[in-house]
Amino acid sequence: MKSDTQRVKGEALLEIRGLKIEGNSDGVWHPIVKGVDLTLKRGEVLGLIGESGAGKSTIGLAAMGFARPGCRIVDGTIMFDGIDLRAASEAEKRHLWGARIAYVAQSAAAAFNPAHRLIDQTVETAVRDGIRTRDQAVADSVDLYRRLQLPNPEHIGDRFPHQVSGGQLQRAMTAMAMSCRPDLIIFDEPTTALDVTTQVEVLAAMRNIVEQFHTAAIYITHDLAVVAQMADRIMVLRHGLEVEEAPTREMLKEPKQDYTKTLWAVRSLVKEESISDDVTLSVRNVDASYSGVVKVLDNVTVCLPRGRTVAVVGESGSGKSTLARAITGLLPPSKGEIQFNGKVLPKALKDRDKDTLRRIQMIYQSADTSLNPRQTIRDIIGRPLEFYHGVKGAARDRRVAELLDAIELDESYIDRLPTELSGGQKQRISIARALAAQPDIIICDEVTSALDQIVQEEILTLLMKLQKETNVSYLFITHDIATVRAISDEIVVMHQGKVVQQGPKTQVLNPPHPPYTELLLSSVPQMDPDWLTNLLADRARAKVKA
Amino acid sequence: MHPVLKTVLQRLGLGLLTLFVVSVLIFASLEMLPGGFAEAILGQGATPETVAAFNKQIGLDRPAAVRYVEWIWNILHGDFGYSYAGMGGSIKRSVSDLIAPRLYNTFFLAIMTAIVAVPLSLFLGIMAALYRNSWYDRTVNAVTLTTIATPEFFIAYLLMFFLAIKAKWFPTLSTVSESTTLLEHLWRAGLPAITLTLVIVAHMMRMTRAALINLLASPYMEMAQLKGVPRREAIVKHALPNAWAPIATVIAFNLAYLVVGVVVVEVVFVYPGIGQLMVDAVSSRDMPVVQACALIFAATYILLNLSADVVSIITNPRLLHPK
Amino acid sequence: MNETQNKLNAALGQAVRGRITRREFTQLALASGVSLAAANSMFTKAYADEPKKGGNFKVGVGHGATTDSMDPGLYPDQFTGTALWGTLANSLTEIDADGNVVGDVAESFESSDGAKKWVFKVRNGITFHNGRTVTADDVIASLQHHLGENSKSAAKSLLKEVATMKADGPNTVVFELTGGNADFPYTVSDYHMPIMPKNPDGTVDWQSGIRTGAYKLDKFDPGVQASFSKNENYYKTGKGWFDSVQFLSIKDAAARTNALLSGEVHYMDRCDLKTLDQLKASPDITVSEITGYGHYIYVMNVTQKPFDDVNVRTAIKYSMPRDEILEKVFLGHGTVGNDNPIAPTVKFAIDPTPKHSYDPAMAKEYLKKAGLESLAFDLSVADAAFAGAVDSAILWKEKAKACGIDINVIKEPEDGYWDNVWLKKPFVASYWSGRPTVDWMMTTAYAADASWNDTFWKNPKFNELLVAARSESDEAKRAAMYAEMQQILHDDGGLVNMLFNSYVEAHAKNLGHGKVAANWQLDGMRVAERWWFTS
Amino acid sequence: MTAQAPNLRSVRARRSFLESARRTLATAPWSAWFGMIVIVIYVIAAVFAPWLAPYGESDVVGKAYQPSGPEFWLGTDQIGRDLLSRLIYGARNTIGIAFLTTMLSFAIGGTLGVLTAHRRGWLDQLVSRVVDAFLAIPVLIFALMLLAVAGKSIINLILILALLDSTRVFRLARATALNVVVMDYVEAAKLRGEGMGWIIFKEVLPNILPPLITEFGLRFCFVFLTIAALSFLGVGIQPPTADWGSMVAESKTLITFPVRTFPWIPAPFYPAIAIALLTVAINFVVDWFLHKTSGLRDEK
Repeated sequence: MKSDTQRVKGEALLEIRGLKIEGNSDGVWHPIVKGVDLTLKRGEVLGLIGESGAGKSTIGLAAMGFARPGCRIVDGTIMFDGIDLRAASEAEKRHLWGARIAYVAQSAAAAFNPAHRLIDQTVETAVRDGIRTRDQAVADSVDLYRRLQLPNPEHIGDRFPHQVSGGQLQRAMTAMAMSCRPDLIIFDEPTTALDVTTQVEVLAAMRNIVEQFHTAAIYITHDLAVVAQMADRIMVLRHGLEVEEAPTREMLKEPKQDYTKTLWAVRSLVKEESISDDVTLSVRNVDASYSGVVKVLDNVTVCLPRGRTVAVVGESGSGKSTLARAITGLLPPSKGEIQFNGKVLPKALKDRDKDTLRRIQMIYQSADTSLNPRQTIRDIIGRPLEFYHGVKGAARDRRVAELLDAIELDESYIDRLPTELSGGQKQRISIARALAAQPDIIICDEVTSALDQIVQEEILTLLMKLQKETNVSYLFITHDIATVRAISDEIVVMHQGKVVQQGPKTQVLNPPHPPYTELLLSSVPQMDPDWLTNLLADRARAKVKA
Repeated sequence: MHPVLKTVLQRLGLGLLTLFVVSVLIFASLEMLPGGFAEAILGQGATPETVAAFNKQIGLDRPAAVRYVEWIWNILHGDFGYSYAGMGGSIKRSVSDLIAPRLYNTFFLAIMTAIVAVPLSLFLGIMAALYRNSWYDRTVNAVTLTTIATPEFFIAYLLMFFLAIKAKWFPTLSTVSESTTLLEHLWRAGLPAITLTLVIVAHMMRMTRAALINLLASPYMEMAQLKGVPRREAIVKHALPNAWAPIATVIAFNLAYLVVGVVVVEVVFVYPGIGQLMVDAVSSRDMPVVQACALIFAATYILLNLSADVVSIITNPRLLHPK
Repeated sequence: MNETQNKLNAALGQAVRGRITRREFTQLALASGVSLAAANSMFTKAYADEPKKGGNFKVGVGHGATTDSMDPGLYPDQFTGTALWGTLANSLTEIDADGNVVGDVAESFESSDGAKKWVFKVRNGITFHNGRTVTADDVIASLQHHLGENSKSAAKSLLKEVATMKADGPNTVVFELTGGNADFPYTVSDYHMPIMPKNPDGTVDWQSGIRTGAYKLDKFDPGVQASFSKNENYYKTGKGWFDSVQFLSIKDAAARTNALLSGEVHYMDRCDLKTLDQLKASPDITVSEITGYGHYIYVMNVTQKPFDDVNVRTAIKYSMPRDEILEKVFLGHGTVGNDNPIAPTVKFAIDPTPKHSYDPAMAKEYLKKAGLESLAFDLSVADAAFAGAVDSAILWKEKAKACGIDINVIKEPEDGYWDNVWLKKPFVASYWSGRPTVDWMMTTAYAADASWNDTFWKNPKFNELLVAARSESDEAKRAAMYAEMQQILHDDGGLVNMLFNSYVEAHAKNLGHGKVAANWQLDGMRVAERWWFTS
Repeated sequence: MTAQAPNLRSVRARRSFLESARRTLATAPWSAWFGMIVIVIYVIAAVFAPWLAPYGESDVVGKAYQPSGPEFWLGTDQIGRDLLSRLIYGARNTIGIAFLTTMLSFAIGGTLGVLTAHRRGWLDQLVSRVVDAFLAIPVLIFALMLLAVAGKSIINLILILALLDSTRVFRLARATALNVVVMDYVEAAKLRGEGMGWIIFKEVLPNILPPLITEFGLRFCFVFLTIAALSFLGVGIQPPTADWGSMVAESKTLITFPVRTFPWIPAPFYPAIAIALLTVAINFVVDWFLHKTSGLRDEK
């Protein structure tokens, strides 16, 4: 159905040569994109991949002749179908945008205007540019909605963005991009914010419609497995420069550059499974709800052995973060009990003594919000030392330096503010803060999901090293199966507040699976360009069977 | 119950509570004021006997708590009571009669000003957001800043000097009465309205501009741009509908100011509004009038804020059309 | 222009301001070699031609509050006084432009029994606005309104010497006083005591505004305005020229000035002295200035330390730079005081000696007599006492330093000043609008038992003289007694009379008027009755 | 062990204040520069008033309305005091009073706002209701009443204006603090078992400072405008204290009849210009500050 050469045969639609873009921070211009060439033919899909800061989104927008405020295109040419976009006036570009070049943003929830109905936003460009009358445009949108497999295509357009789920919004945005039948669509990380099971549907719908209308596309992502499903060719970017470019299959089979190879590396990190019966924390038949109405935890039972890692996996809304809140006492359970080191843990935070609090520490998903931006690293790591252990002055500083050493950061970082650190470094500081308390348990709530893959690997490796050294237990909450595979000893699968499956890693990851686990595992994109095609075929077959 | 209705009812309930607190606060302050109505009205001519006679007649010789309870009981029955000033003889001046014409004048001026000021500030604010950092934006910014930074009465006197005395376009006095025709009322209230417009347009325009500029960075504004929507249309169609909530709040605040905060302008232009009445009543310790004015002011403030809340709700589909 | 001409012009100015009479002017003119006819024509021209009827006269008054009432017992100030008394009503008697008491509603009055008994004859055929004839009963009811236990009237204390009031026939009222008072006719000229129609139940109808005056009340918005239209049946001929009159309460001086400049009003009281020169320069405006009975004083409580020592009091009196204050704060609009509350224009007034003027040496000497090297005290002031009270106090403070006196000026709230500061704090700024007779002024503020004795000064000799003078019929003896009283007050009293203020008022050039009365502002509060438009 | 304690401070000293200030200032636009220069001049005038002013604050040194000349640079006022000296002392009094008032209102309103945002519950309800009531009463009239109750001294003026102003600060502080108290680092502090004092002053307060500082600048300006209005209504600052607000109010009639003691500027314009200039200057700096700390712009 899809081959590397089949569709790539039209004339060049987009040609970028020697593109250089600069960004401004604090009044200083520094390069973001340092000379990139790119060619895209009609109907071709090019995947742009790289870590954050690689300049892939900037290039994607530059392909429209657009630079975000604080950025400027300083050199190079951008030719779109014979039009020089760098020389084009604002008015000329405005005429192209939406009509001939369309953009699909990462977060549809933010990119849709909350004040207008979907249909009005979908047809806006087509109607304003006089491509269709409003009635025609509406009818066409309904058709697009249907093609994108949106439920209730006749009426979904009457809804406001907040009334529609994330996956549906992303498809609606694709419909909006498609409404003028553009020659080129820029997809900027369109599925990054979605759950895996939703991602499958959206990817399928997007690929389908691009093929149907023979639209050229630039697909920007950090996820190789995803881009493998979508792109004809892949270009790997790093620090604003091209690392390598090749047709998808070639690229997957034999990446040439070392950097490209490291992108694969995280998948290879696997922890030896080790089972233990020495339970430090056990959650028993716990129910919890916000404001007493909706049950977010429904009869949840989870055990955490000492010195081991239990991964709690599930999609958003599955109750996995609520479980963490119940354990920490932020949300006292309405039913059931939690035992810690053989004793029943007081339900509410304020009833727990200081030593209990010290023994259960937590690391958050976003280090940006979990580290006080007004405190230096010295204060952040030093505070638990002072608070729990009464270590003060030079002794405290020495201990902070040791902890920095333990998390593989130079002690020169001690007087920096969190804003002066990278995402991975911040997450390390969070870990050091938790370690400073010398806890029995660390609850890790999606600690790697905001990080690039290579950084993720470093953090996970660090966590494993620390577990070996201190025998701390991790309750590792995540939605990412790859991470689960890498770090856990046991796995708890949660869905809609219930525990679907619990057991040692090998047992859970290998068939037979309960239906939900099956769905979850099968939805994780694989590094195989035919994975999506096969999966859809499998599911269609299964449906027919049922 | 629809969430809008629920919110409105909830706010109304809170508003009533606030009114009650206001009445207690005002009553307590008045009680603490040195001197009483009799001393105030008799001025230099007060003697202990006349003061005592006065207090007895008005009922001021009874304990404060009794008077407060009685007053609030009457208010709950819709009776604002009688001004102390008329209590001397057989004709009592009811507070409602005293306040009604002045309240009309105050609302007249407020509405007149609002009709000019609100659209003007929206227009100026939208233009400033649209052409931000242009010479237009900077000029409007500097001018409005200066009007904010200048004492109100100073602006009033300057306008009076130039527009009334030099140019003779407006009268210097804004005295109006019930027999004043609508046209003359408009003409006489012209200068106060211009003064107030200058003062409040500055605030509202700056807020409109700020609210819009805040939104310009949001992803859907970038999306609108990338859909080829022209700047002007993007601001009006995409940013403005989302900016109504903060704009409505600041408009409500300024409209409330037009009703409750214009005593200085009333004094300068001799406009018989409710602000002067309240200041007079405070200085003569005329409790029923002060209380009634305070309640009207507080109610205006509460109702306007409530309207702003309602605007925020109905312009926000999240609240108007919950999932 | 020669010297004579200058002199004459100056005299003419004096005449217009009411300082000299027509006869005096004519004599001066004749003496300067001007013919009688020419002198007359000059004079008439200055006063404008014959009064003309018509016009809508608008006055901007710097008083008025929403609490103002129709009850004359409660008239607080110039607004109610001028509008609701001077325009609308008449009292039994009135003070004419020369300061003499003449009949008004009363056609005549005479005393007997050592001024203990007074007989007033009500003018024949005088009617209220509703057409009813004024009778002796109306007069009695109107005055009775201020008496009685529950009266809140400011005139209550004025009338407390009245023992009985009786009607003797429809047109005669007989007053029996508790003691002799030769000045009783002056008392009943007061603006709190207009004659009002009697109700059938014996009370008086003060509410409706039906009075006897030159204008009828159309509408009264307290604190805003009062408007009137002409009373065609007014008993005085040659008074009340305007078709309609409107008084506007414009409390802000700047607003009042602007209203006059823009022609919104034709007359304003209480001009802002700071800008008076500029106002005078306006082509359509005339500024008039009358030194009245009113005086700006600072009063100390002589029962409190350190003011209980007469030497301290005298030192303080010598420390005040009155001339400089007059010049700087009041820009020369007034006459410096000499610690005598009786204005020079009042009958029996004297100028006591030695003159208390700024003299650091004398002040120090008296301090020494009091056994003090230096003196420090608080002075409580607010512009509510009189405009300029604060500035004057500050200037005084500056100059008193040279006398070894340290004055700590405390600016009190204007609001409630008369309740909380006056009569309460030991040394305060105060104001008396003055009284037309020595007795009245002294009885009101300096007699031992005066309810407004704001110096708490009780001098036995002074009080004896006060009572004795009331029933003394020999003018010369009475004059001597009054002179002695004024001297005692000057030497011993607790008042520092800074100056007699001028009524500085301004009006449009097209207004004509006769000699201007000095007893109150706004031509004795009767500007609407007495003035006219010349064009 | 102790002997080999690494000398941590010397490893990487915090960027010196001067250096970071210099870096920040380098990026300031002309309007911010203008504002800062004006503010610095004003502060110098305020602090060194007795040394800078040619005459005393309330010394009567000349005749009324003497024109400007070598003796009196800006001329004299209605009772012969040197206008320049009055203006300089006015800076001291006006800025001093406004500063104290604003500080106090922020101390009250800021602390209460953060406290209620953190604690919520009945305390929040109670304080919010009382604040609502205060906000519903017109500031000028309420200030007038309270001043009459408490007596008109500068101390009372400062206390009352601070009290009334603190209600507005409270609302802002509470609203911004509500955004901060839900942050993970506050939750982390709670989980650690920290007390309320630590959470309020160490975790929340430093993070709501930018909007509060911005508001501080604006409220600061409103204070002397309020004082000017109060002076106009006759309850301002005690003379002979020179204060710009009362100085404008005192010479209000001069607007109609411009008395020019200086070639082309009528006398009442000096204090008015002084107020306007400072307000504009502060606003310029605040705008720049806002721009730097990203657009948090709340109600006025």
